[in-house]
Amino acid sequence: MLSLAKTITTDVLVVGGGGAGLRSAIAACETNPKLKVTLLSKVYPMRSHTVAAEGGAAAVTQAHDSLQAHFDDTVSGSDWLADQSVVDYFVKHAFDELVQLEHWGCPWSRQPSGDVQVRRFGGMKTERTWFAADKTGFHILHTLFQTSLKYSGIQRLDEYFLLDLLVHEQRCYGVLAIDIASGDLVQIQAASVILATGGAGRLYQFNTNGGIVTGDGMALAYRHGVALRDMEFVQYHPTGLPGSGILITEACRGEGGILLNKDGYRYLQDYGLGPETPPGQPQNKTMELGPRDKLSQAFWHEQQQGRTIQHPQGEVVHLDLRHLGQRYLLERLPFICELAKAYVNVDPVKSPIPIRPAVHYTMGGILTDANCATSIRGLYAVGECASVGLHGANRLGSNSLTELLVFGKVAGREAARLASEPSQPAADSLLSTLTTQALAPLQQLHNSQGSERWQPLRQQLAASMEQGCGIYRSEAGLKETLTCLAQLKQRYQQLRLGDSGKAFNTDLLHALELGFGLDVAEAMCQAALERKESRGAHQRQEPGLTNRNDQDFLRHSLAFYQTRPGARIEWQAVDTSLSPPAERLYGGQRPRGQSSAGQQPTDNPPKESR
Amino acid sequence: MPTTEIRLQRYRPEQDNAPHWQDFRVEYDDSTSVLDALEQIKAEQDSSVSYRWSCRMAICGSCGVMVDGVPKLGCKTFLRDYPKGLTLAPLSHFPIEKDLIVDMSRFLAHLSAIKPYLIAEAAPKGKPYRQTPAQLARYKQFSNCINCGLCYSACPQFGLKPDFLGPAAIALAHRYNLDSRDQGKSERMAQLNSDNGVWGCTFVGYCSTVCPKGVDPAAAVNQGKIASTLDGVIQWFKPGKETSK
Amino acid sequence: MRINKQPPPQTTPRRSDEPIWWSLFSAGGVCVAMLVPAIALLVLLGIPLGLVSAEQLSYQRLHALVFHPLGLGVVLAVIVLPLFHAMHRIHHGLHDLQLAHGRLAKWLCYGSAVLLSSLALSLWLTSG
Amino acid sequence: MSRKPYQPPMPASWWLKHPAYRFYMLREATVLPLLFFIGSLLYGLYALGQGEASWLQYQAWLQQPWVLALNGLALLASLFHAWTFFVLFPQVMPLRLGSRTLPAWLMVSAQWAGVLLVILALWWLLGGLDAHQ
Ligand SMILES: Cc1cc2nc3c(=O)[nH]c(=O)nc-3n(C[C@H](O)[C@H](O)[C@H](O)COP(=O)(O)OP(=O)(O)OC[C@H]3O[C@@H](n4cnc5c(N)ncnc54)[C@H](O)[C@@H]3O)c2cc1C
Ligand code: SF4
Ligand code: F3S
Ligand code: FES
Repeated sequence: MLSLAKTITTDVLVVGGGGAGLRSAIAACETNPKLKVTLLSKVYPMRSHTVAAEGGAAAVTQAHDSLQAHFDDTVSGSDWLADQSVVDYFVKHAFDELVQLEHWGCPWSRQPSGDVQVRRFGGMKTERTWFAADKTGFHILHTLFQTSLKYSGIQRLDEYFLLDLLVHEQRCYGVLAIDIASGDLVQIQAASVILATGGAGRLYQFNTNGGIVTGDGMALAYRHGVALRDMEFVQYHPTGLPGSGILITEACRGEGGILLNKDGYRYLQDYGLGPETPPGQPQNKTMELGPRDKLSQAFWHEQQQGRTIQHPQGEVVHLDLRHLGQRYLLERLPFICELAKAYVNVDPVKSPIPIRPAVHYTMGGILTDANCATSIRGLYAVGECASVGLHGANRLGSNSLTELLVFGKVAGREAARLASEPSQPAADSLLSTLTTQALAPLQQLHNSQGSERWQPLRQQLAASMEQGCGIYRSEAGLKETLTCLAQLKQRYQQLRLGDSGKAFNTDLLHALELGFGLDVAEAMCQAALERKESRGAHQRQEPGLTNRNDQDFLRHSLAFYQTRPGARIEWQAVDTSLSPPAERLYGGQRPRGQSSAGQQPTDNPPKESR
Repeated sequence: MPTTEIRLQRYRPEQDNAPHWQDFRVEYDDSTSVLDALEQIKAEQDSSVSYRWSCRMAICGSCGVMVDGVPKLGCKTFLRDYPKGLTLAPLSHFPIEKDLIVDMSRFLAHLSAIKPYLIAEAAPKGKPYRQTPAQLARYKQFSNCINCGLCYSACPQFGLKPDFLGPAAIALAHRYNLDSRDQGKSERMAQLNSDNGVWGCTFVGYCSTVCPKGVDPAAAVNQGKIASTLDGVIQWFKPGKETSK
Repeated sequence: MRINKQPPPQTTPRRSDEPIWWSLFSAGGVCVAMLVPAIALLVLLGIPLGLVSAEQLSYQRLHALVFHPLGLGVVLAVIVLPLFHAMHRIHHGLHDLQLAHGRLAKWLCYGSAVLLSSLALSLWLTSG
Repeated sequence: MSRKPYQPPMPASWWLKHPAYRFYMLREATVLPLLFFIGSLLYGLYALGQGEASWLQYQAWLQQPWVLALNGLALLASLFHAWTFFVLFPQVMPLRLGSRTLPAWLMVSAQWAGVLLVILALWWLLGGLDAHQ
């Protein structure tokens, strides 16, 4: 029989030690230094996947740039599905947060004058991306982690796995977790809980995400009745390595890298992203610096037309950096050179890097208001697991690292404020009832006499998502994937663990993660099925659905959990109070460009190219 | 696909009193990493095999293991380089929790002990500090540590004396001490000045050899010896400030 | 802090006296690297092997050279500092081999360096 | 409690296990022949102070094969030591010119040049003395 090994009481509990979690823990401490803040994470904080972000973090920095421009880029990038007052708040606070990080010691790259340097990034009109070589996320995460050590109010529970939330009548009282080292079950009571558990990219076969990015927090909030918003929007990054999916940062293109198909042709000009810019002289929002969704879609079309390159690990195109020269490459993109050499055995100085699109980011997540509060009192969400309304249908590169900081601070502040208010602690009897309920699925896993293993199930989940809910979607494909998910859920009930021990039972944890993933996947597919239009990262193939349809779908999707297969979808109005919807224009189609005469702006590539 | 032999050190705390070896045969190709091989073993042969991993791109620092007795990142070590097979064991010098998983808490305690954060009186209001590329270059290398702990497994002094702060923690202290924005050196020196600080090192230098990120912790530690010596001389001429003995 | 695991190290540790020994060790190390090869080659091997001609290097000349006031520097550089260099490494070597550590080993090592250095100095002073 | 961390022992023979450690021990062991070398010098100093007869006796002692061998070893050890020491120097004390660090190879070669210079100087001092008198 499973039973609690210990109980911990705290004021603010932060679940997740990534950028969002650390930032909110610090903010909570600063809001009220008397509070006990507990940071719980299934991996040591500096292992969180924020560590892998390469490119940079955006904020209006230069004199010729403006908040309005950052706002416009973000809103048009989101295909008008971002909540505009949230975007407004975001662009206004971005700079201060990056400065704060600088004051905490982040080693941002510098200009000769000693000022912070900014670089170009896809989808941004102006250079406004702060970077720390090509390890921006790494430096942000370590700076935050190290800074967090300064606060004696922060107590860490490293390598604790969040098992469930203790929720009763729309109020969150704490969580139940496993101390991974001992396998002990721990109940943590908290006045407020912040979920900062990251995205869900691992649901897909090819992804740039780390093994921990399994959507745990999303699934738990979802199961307790919080809506998952805009889950159909899954960002593919156009440049992942074949096989592993390891990310080759967008900064490569920002620095002047070019994409070539098997004929050595810069195919992006055929997809409304031209006119062709000279190699090494990138132009914002044009060609290789177009937004990610467009670039990934262009790959898909090239592949359909047989113009991609055969690689032992699948179809690829080439990312060519050779013209940048060894010195520049080693100075600006050292990590990329290292990755390419190790994982595909290619030296970018001498040869082009084979790349393919890979799932990168989940735009959707746990529905929160602008203060990061969910519909459950005492439960907050922030970072990639949340949907505060910033990214809409497509996230712009380098907006999400800044999001972690800007909204991490908000979440920490709000959670601390709530925890500082006098409140009625939950009755012991209630807590024990909730705990018993929460333990049931775990108990079942332990007792199961079934014969299924989690690995093949996970494999099928990833393949099916890639197949039915990938770059291009159709009703038939989505339905097939939903059916597959329902079957997988059935089989999940028959899961049997291969490790019966308690200490570091990673077999158990992966099984639990799979359970979370299945729920999140269902929300994604159901929302994708019901969004009968194409917008941002969500592209439908059926005739009539290949364009944006503001009439019916300028709305957020909200997925609600239900015990029977599939999710219940509702729709929510988008806040467009500041800028009315318009076309997303890139390359020569932009109003500022001169060469767009006569060209029809379209989200779809031409059938016949060249 | 060719196959190769992996000897894996097992330790299951609930069953074993000491580690033992178990052999596995795995398939591999040109891009199979040690981490991939472990995944294969866990998926197909024995799902109780435990190890840490996350990013699989050599940046999160989770996956340190001893490969043929040498500390390495599992995700950045490739089977193609070991055609005759290999042995995998948990990182040396740390207590073993289970299979390839070691207890890293001492390492983390050492990191926290050296106050690895910027200590400064007042930052410029609303704008960043100025820091030239040359000033950045002074400490940049030491800020690249991913806390993988390989250097602790390489350092025999840490093995002999677990209280030794160790290469990565000292490199991190050095990183902040060299940062033009920082004024907290004096607060960090107390730890560095002790027998368990920089003076625990005898310049074996192997820590820098195994470091997967080119941090060169040995340089940091030994530059720290000069700093500590100077600090001592200064203290000596400033009697009364340091009363403890 | 990680609950349930290792406690953090001592908060205010004692200042080590290693800087003294390490400075002597390093200075000695430089001398050993720079001077010892020359002396070993020319004096200890060179004289007996006849690399340096004995008539040019008469007793008087050598005596004058070594006991010249500047010779004290030479004694420091090739005997005293190398002694501290050597005993420092032996001290740490004993620890490495887990043969001995703690105060006794330290006293023995640096003590013998001090003793032998005094011997060298008194030889030089009394015979000059 | 299911945690039962196993602390692997650190045997006294740890340094035999890896070439890097053997190299380290060899470097540390260079002080053993060095001690003999220092002893020889002490004896020489004593002999020089005692008069010519004892100096000649000392020279004879130096010529004994085992003494020659040990001092030969000391020479090799000091060269090996010098090599390790010179390589470490740029790591411990990186010299900067403006924003650039002096390349390690330059510092290492400068130190070797120093050794050569000392040998030549001493040779001149011992051999060239005659001409000056
Ligand atoms: C390769 C890559 C490159 C990127 N580059 C950029 C870029 O250049 N610019 C940009 O703006 N964005 C970039 N992004 C996106 C951005 O890095 C992420 O969106 C962001 O780091 C997510 O941070 P987070 O704090 O929300 O989550 P994470 O950093 O993923 O942290 C999640 C935390 O939750 C914990 N957790 C999860 N589940 C549980 C559980 N069940 N129990 C306990 N703890 C749990 C984990 O341990 C972890 O600590 C990139 C993303 C990737 C994958
Ligand atoms: S210094 Fe190098 S080896 Fe040591 S923890 Fe840091 S990255 Fe790892
Ligand atoms: S291996 Fe250890 S002894 Fe010093 S140089 Fe590195 S810390
Ligand atoms: S898995 Fe992250 S460093 Fe290897």
